[in-house]
Amino acid sequence: MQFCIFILILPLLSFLILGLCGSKMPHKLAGTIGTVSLSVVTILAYTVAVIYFGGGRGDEGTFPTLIPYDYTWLPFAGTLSIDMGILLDPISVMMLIVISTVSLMVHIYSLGYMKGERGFQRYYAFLSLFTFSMLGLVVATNIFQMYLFWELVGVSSYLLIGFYYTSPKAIAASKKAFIVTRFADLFFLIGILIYGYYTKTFSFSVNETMLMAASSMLPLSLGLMFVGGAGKSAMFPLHIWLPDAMEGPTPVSALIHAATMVVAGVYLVARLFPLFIGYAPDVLHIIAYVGAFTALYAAVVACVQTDIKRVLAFSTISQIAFMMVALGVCTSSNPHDGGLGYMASMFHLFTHAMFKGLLFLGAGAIIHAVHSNEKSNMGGLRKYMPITHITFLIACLAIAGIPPFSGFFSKDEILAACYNFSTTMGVFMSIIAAITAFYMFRLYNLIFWGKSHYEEELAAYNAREREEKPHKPHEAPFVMTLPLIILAVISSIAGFIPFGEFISSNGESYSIHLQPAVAIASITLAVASIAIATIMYRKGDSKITIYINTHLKGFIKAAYNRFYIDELWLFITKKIIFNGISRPIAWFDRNVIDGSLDKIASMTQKLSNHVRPMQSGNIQSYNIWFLSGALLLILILIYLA
Amino acid sequence: MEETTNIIIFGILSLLMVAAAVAAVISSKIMRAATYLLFVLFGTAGIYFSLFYTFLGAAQITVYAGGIVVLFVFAILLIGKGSVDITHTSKLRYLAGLATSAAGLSLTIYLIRSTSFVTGKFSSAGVSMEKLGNTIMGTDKYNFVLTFEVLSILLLACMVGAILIARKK
Amino acid sequence: MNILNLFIFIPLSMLLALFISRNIKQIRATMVTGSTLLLALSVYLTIDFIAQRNAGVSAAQLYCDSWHWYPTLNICYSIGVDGVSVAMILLSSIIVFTGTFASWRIKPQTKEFFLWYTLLTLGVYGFFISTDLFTMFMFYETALIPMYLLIGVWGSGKKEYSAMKLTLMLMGGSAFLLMGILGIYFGSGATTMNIHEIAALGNIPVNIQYIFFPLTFIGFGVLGALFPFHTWSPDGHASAPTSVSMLHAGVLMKLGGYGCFRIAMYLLPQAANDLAWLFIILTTISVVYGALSAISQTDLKYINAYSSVSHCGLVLFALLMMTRTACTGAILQMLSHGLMTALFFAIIGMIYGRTHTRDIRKMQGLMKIMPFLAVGYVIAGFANLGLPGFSGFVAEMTIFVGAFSIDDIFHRVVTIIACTSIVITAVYILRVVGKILYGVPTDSEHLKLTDATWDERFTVICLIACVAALGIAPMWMSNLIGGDVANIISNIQP
Amino acid sequence: MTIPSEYYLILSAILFFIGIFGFFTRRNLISLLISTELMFNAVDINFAVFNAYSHTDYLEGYIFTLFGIGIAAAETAVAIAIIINVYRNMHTIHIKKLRELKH
Repeated sequence: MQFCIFILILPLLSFLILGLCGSKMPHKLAGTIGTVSLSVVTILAYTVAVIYFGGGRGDEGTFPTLIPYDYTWLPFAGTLSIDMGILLDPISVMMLIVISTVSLMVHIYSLGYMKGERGFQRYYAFLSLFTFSMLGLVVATNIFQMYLFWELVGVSSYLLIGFYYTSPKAIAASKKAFIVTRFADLFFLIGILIYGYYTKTFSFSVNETMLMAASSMLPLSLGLMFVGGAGKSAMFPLHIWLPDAMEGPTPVSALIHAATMVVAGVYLVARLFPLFIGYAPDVLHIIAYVGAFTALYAAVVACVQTDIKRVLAFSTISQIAFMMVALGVCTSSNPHDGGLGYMASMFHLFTHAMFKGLLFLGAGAIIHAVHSNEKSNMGGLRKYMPITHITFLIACLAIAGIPPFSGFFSKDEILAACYNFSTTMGVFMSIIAAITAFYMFRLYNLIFWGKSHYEEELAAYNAREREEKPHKPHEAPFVMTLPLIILAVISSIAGFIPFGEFISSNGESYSIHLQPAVAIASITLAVASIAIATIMYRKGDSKITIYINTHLKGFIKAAYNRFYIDELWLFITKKIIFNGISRPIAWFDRNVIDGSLDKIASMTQKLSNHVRPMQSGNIQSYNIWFLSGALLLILILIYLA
Repeated sequence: MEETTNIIIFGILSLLMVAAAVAAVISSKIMRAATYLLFVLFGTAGIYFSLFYTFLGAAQITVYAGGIVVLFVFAILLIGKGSVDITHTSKLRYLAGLATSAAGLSLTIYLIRSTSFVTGKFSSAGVSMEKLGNTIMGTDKYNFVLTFEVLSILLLACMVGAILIARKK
Repeated sequence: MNILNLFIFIPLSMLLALFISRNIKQIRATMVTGSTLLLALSVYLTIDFIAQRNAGVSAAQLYCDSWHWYPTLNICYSIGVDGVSVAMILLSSIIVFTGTFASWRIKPQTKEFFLWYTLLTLGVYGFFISTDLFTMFMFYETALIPMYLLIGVWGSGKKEYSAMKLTLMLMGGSAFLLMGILGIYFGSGATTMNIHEIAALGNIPVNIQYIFFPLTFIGFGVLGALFPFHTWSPDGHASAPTSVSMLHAGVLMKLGGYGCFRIAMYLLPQAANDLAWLFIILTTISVVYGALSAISQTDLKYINAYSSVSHCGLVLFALLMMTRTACTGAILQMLSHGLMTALFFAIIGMIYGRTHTRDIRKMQGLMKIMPFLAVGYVIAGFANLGLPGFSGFVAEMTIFVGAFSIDDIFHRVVTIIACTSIVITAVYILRVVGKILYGVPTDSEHLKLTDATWDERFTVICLIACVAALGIAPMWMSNLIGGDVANIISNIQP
Repeated sequence: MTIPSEYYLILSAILFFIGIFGFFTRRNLISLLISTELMFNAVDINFAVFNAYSHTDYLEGYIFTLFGIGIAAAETAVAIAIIINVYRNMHTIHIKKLRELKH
């Protein structure tokens, strides 16, 4: 297993090479370096997985936790230190596969998507940096290493969102993403500090006595850490950065803001799952409620967005919230008894990464073809982009939860876990799953069916109503369709992976079995939602759509504006913090603190101006003062004597 | 009887001196001021005589009255017009000067009155020239040959300096 | 021959050589040779020091030497270094070395500039190697005075005002300091001025400590930008020429923290323990307040100056926590802040030299015009906001972990308040990056500007390398500092 | 018994303060010099008196007075030389108008 260090080293090297001397490289070479190193990483990741899971279970029926590397990087006092190492256990190995797969797909895809862009080398450098940090995050042996890479991930996300640095929107979005997640990281950090102080270590594996001693503070610490996770995973109300982050290049959205980085929060909770379940089950349930609310909120908002990437972004928020809910509804670490959610969450993480990556890459191909994000510029694209159409459809079916596509299996497990927790939660999540199916097929229909925007424009051009000949949509080049096809295949079959065999809440083998009632109900709901969406959006605006649009105008407007949460945050940051705190402080500093010092100085000067005439150079005045002083001194001396 | 005479003479002398001194500092004609100063200097010589320091009194008359006042007179004549009118200062400064001096004087007198000075035996024999010569030129303790020499050099330097400064360019 | 004397001797010879230099070539040759020698010497010192420590030499101070130069008051030229001072000397050498290149094209009166610059350097080195209160104070003053001329003559903007303000405030601090030093000297029985001997005596009465600890701490605190005595910093930095800003923020402000630790806290431990709460509150205010006021500034140097207030506040904050980890973090933060701010000021100076404005509202899209400097600025910004891989992260995390290990509600609360600065820092850094570097150039004048010249590139790359080295491999530095910090802490803790 | 030494001292004190008063109020360099001479005299009297009354064995006060007279002469000579020179250059010895040295 010693070779697994190369999984981290290669992307880092690639980043350094591309970052330091990329600007002088031809685009092809830069792309090749990035892609080849990532391919090697992917191969290594799969090898690690094969060896790891092939190595079989230990005596306790669990896969062993391997730590091939662990070095003290920065020692603090006592037993506290930041270590750097690699930890392999089922979830980290699974994450390695997810990250390397999606990342490789994105690397290949970007060869086509970013072709000829200014800063192509920079783009690949940042991709490598991101991959490095994300891989480092998942193999972290301790919470501090995780935090360290967590920050790096945040920065690479910042850099990639702001890749088009001449666009004001991208600048604002990148800044927002970084600051919002940084704000959440503050809580993460405090959580870590509490954890470290009470358990005397930052490691994930803490011995029982230490944990018992720290048990009163653990819920607080874990709760704070969850806030950090909520920031990265865009849980309400810290989700505001994710929709804006879509200003970045689309493959980046696929990689970072759909498949990998945004699930870091889920991964964090999963990583700390034994602690949560053992010492802070209440916090876990709070996570479930937060997740459920986020899922609903994002799903509703997704239904009315017009920018296709935003729909996908809110869909991502909603799906991640599903994973959070799945973790949150766990009541014990036994998969047969309340611990099902853990496996379901990880399973959904895996399948979601694939089909959401696919959706984003498909959306990228569409945007590439029509040069717009708005649904109004699309429509009827199925004729022009057949491969994209089919793969997109597969992904939509997967996310909607239609068997035999992968999303069905994972979502079904989540719903089952929710029903185990409480019926209310189960029903609630089922409804959200139905909304998911609805908005995905709304999107699908709007893009691929209905009136073709191109044809309308062409007609207008032919009728001499338009000067310019419209750009004809075309299928993406092979480097872009290849990843689509690969991901579509994975999305179709991933559901049959016996996931429970590899990952479960207590590490023991767990065979997935469908619960017929839940499955049938959810399939029915999904099919019904798809049908509604198809009726409403297949042929442009149908009567029902218009009816709904007119009667729910206020609600739709609010939902379109994401219920004004962004405005609220903007108000807090801009009006309260910037105008209400920062400016007064700056004013206070200049005028009160500095002003008082200046005042002291000017008063001294004034005083000295008054005193100055005494030093007129007139010896007679000197004499008077001298004599008066001498007399005074004598008087004092007499008085003292 | 002798004592009373002494005191009367001292009183007259003092009155004369004080009056002359006051006149010297308030007279508006500078020539008159110099003349009044001359009276004070003579008075001082008289004081020295009353202490039986005859040589000192003689030196006072020769050097001060004979030398310095003559210098003053020369200077005043040389300067001529510039020295005739002495404008007094502002009232405030006048009063301030008066007040400070008065305060200083009263304080000093108070101190003199309240201090009991060590009194040795007052010798009415004066100082013999021999003793004086030995003291000035002697090299023992309480003798002042070094001071004397330094003083002569100082006087020399002053002479040279005065000539240099006053010389026309 | 004690190697430490060279740190005095080399600047002195540089002064002499500069004095007889006739043209700019000779001046530059002198400066480059001198600063390279100093850098090499401090690297050697660091390596040798680590080697000695590894070999088990456990004396509190190595390379000790002492020579009476004013025996009546027991004033000695005593020198000696421990890990903390070695780290500081290394920092100074790096900054002096890069500062030389940053002021490569300074005009006019190049010779005089470098004369004062070297004198300042001399003072800084002298301060760090001395172990005698008075000698330390003397070198401290030697370092402060040239600042007045460097800013007042070669500065920009309201330079006379700033120079005067800076000098007056720092001199005011010195006055407190001198009182503090005399208090320590006489409080300990007036037998020695040597810091370690006084510490070993440990006989300063508590009521005297109560008087002189605040004096000494504030005296050094003024230089360490302690709230509310920090206002010289924005004006001073804004007016100073590039290399002087670098040296001032990079090294001189560290004199404050170092002095607080080495003299105020080390020699007056009881008062330090009892009065720490007061200064912890002040430093916490510094940390948050500096960061918040940086958000709404519009002048690049002001932003950075307030950022320095925040970061230096964190240094003093950590020192006052008086745990080994926090104090190690404080020293790391001094190093880190020194390198980062120097980098920042260097780049700001270079940008200013081209655009002739530091107003962030007047610049846009510099990434397109001067990519090297812009990337440098972004990296400096990341280092400043504590990105892993750069020194800031290491230092801040060490401080927070250390500060959090004190188990009472007051320390917890202030630590958490101080932690918020990492978010605020991100805000003001990204605000500037977004405003001036990104976007499309709007000013057509700016389009004609060129990217960095070789000397500027060299400066920036050197500093980035150092910041990254400290950030990637912090352990050797942390070990170098840690042991000796523990020595000092053990004297402070009750 | 002769005249008490205090009488002399009081006399000298009066002279001294008259001199001081003159020094404060007069505006002419020569007048200032005259006032200075008054003060000198007062001091000289004090030396002589203390010598005569308190330290009769030695002649310190006496010698001091003697030398003081000498020095006064020298000082006056130099001062008057300066005054004449000043007058020659600036055509005034009124101190309010003599401000050249200040700058």
